[in-house]
Amino acid sequence: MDDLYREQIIDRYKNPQMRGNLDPHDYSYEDDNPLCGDRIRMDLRVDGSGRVTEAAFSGEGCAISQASADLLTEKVVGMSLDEVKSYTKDELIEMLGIDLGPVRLKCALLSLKVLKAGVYGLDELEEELAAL
Amino acid sequence: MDDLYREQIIDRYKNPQMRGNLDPHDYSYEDDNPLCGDRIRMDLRVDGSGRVTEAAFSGEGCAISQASADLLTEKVVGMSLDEVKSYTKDELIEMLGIDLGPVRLKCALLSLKVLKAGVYGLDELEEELAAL
Amino acid sequence: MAVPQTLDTLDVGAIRKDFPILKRETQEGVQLVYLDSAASSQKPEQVIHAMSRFYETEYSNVHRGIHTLAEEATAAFESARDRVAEFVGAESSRQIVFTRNATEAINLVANSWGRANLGEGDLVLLTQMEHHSNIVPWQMMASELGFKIEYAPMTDDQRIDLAEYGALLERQPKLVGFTQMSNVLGTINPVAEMAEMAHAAGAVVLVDGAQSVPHMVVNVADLDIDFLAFSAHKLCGPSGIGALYGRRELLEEMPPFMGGGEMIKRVQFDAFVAAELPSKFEAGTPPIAQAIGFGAAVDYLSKLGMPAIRQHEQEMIERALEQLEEVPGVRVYGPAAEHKGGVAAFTLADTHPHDVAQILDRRGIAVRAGHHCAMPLHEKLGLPATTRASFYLYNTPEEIDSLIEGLYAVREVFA
Amino acid sequence: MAVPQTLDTLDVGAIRKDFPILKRETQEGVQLVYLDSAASSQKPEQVIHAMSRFYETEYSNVHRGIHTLAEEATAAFESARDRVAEFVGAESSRQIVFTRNATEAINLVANSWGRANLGEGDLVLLTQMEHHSNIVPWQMMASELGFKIEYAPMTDDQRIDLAEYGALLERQPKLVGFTQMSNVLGTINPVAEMAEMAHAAGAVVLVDGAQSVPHMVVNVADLDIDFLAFSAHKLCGPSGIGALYGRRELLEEMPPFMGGGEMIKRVQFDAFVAAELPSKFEAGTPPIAQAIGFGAAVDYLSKLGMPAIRQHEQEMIERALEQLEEVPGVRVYGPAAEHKGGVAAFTLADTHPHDVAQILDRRGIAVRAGHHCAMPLHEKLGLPATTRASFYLYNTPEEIDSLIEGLYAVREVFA
Ligand SMILES: Cc1ncc(COP(=O)(O)O)c(C=O)c1O
Ligand SMILES: Cc1ncc(COP(=O)(O)O)c(C=O)c1O
Repeated sequence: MDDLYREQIIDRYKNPQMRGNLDPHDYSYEDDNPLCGDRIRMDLRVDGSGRVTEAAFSGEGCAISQASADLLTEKVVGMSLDEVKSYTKDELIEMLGIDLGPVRLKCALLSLKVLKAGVYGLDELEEELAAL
Repeated sequence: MDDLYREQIIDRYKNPQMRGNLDPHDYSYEDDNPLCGDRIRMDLRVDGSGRVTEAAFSGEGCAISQASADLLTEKVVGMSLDEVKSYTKDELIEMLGIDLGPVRLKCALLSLKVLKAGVYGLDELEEELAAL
Repeated sequence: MAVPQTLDTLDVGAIRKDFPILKRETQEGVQLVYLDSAASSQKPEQVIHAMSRFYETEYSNVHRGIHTLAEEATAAFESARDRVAEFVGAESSRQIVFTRNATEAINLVANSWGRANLGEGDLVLLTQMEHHSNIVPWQMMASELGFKIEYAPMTDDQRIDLAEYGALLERQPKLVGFTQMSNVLGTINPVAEMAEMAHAAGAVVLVDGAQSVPHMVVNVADLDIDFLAFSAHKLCGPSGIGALYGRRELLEEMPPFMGGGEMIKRVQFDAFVAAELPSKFEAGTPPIAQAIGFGAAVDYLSKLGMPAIRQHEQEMIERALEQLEEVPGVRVYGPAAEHKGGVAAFTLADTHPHDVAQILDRRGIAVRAGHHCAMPLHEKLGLPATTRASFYLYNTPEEIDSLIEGLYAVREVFA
Repeated sequence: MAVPQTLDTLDVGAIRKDFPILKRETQEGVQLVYLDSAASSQKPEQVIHAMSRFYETEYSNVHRGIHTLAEEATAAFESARDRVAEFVGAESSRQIVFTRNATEAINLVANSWGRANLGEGDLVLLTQMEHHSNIVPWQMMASELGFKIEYAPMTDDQRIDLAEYGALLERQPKLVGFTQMSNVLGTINPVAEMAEMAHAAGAVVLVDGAQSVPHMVVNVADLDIDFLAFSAHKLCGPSGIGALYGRRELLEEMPPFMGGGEMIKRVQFDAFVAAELPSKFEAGTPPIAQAIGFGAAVDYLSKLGMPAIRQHEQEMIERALEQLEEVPGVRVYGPAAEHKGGVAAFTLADTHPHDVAQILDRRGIAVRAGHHCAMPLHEKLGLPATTRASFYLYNTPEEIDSLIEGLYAVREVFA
């Protein structure tokens, strides 16, 4: 099988673990990539100490964007908000374990963009993300 | 000596035969080439049968433009207005006897443009001349 | 130079030898199959070499120069303009304005003609299958000048709906703008007929020839159109240059678009006088070497013959549509092959076009995935994106086979 | 690649070998002496080859493509942008917009920033030594928007008159635009000082770097300017591409200039959303291969070192001025060598510059004659035209000797 489409990616795409909506939630954000129509929403619940207790994503798009969202949503559970904020795109890419060109990188990072925008607003991110 | 600057050209430039103004005149026109600042005016007197009896030019500019004007002014005396109208740029170039690139061609042809514009208005000429 | 074997047949094998990049492997052992010519075509060495040679032996800035290089460069540059003019059947080279690309050509018309002719209460009529380049310039001017835009709809098989188009013409648009060939659907519009209808309604007609001029005979006189915009990079020419053809009287009345060197006859501190055509619209140093390449590209295509190129592409698209339709889950958009250029946009079940394109790429097959700069059309089709394979004179039937095999491989991954 | 022998010295002999055209004869037995680099420079084979190689091995349209060629081409294109950004000291590549040339860069500012910021009662301050490209765009916008233009005058030795400039700044122009180096006089303006004064008066500062960026270190951060316009073709790069540097906040607030593909984030039938910088200002397929050449050109210059290039040209202009002034009847315009780039515009008694240039050309010497796209300046100088010799990194002292000999020959013809 194609290395970009490692079994894990295809598997997560076909059988996502973290799909859903949380209502009510403490944080929620949705964004899309108009270039290809990928769309991701992420919802988080956070406990009193600022630790993510529950997370879910919804949306549609290519395998990379959806698998990335699924893996990231799973990863985020148990993290403190500070850890979420400092989670880097390189960490996400490493977790995906695939080698991505610039266009597909945007697919993969949409979920991270949504996560971070949800947690601390979009403005601070624009710079970092627009440069991808 | 440089072939572009055949003796005749330089001589006509230095010692023009036809410089002057005719007042009164039957036809007169002036134009310039803003690219290089060449400026030519030509005055004609015409008899009852429409034949040029006298001609003079004034102006300033490069050797090619001034020598061309001097030679053309001389040539035109004795022509009928119809002959003036049908005098072609190729005839002028042949009379000059030099090989001109497109920029210098404009210098050489300024006098012809002025002559023809004087005789039958600029509009009909624009097309032919603008293409040079 | 690959010369056609008969009047109507391309010797594709010989043609491919002219295009150095086609020898390329995208990874070790994976041969490039380039099916993305609608985005930009590859270049034959005749074109590449014409530009290198120009830089190496006669480059100079053009116009106004008296020295030998300036005269040679100017002659070469203007000769390129002549050949481009001839290629589209323009009466005079002065009606060909060199621009950066088709997009700038349309912006030139929208800005210059638009500002002089459009205002509140006016209408500009486009179609639903336009590329962003023939939508956004009008939207920008509309929000500045206050005119309205309407989009002529399509039939169910994604051709222009001439009845609806006729009905919209009754609203007397000042300008009608449409593509001669859709870059997504491949639809070839009946330009002569549409132009005649538009003229009868009193409209000026702008044709986006970005996709048609590279692939078929386009003659502005026969079509009787007022403006034609196209790019060199899609017709075997270099990037960085395009052209606007315009009807003489219109171009002459239009104010300049950009100001600067070359486009003036005279400048004083308080005013300027614009130059004659086409300089009036060519501010600053033009794309000189690119014009040389543009000229070489139209020479290359002309020698092969546009009818032969069109016929080859027609054979390619027929074969492609036939085979694509046999792949389970594939849906191709646009009309039947006879109404189409060499462009096939499709979806494969619910596999995202990005995933399709990516897996094809691993097999060396270059296709495009996305909205292809036609988001409104995709919205109309109810799709965020499609995968697009597009063909040109250098593509072979075997490359279609590779595409089809590739699609079966995609299906397997997502089975 | 010609590497400097010492930090400050160019090995001009080695450099000349990089430029294929310099081997040329203009007629049999007549060696080219190219003294017209201010109009456009020649290209080293490193630049020519970078573009051919790109077309031959990795050409594709850029952005949005998923296939290998598209990714490679996009990476190469964006890497070129990075290197151009670095070359002028821009903080981020996103502040570099690729245009056709310096002229378009200025038109972009005049149109986009101008329309958003200028109106009746406003003032734009230029100088008397501007090129048409930094005059006409403002005249066009002024007649549309109703603002006024003033021109800061020159001192008797044709430098900017800072006292008068300061006085004009008191009228609070919204924008001040000036060239860093005059293409006729060679005058190098004190940009940092002029920018500081303009900023203190509340103006936005646009610098025309068409003549300076090719010849000296230009750093937008050190100079603290808001916009910088320049062209690749004057700095050993290809025709067909230039750049606009802009201060981030300004570029972000500015509306798009042209509409089309690439400059949008989203398009619907009734509206569009513009893309991020720099795409917002790059409508349609960009000059892709030209960007590759632009990048190769700044690499070439950087490797040699801009300070070394500047020093070489300084030596050249000193020598040229010295020798020119000895030719009877020659009058050179512009300030003393220390305030000047490698440009010498002159007249020779009352011999028309066209005649001078023509006779020089017969000797292989390429100079330019005319108003050099600075008619208002020539009007100010009371001249219809001048002859201009301009120098670049590949010119030698011996070429100045040829020029001088040529001028004596001209004198003889017109004796
Ligand atoms: C000072 C100056 N500004 C602007 C320009 C315009 O450059 P381009 O023609 O490349 O747009 C030039 C080149 O002639 C110049 O010398
Ligand atoms: C139909 C159509 N119009 C316009 C364009 C714009 O061409 P360019 O990007 O060369 O300006 C394209 C190319 O993508 C096109 O396919």
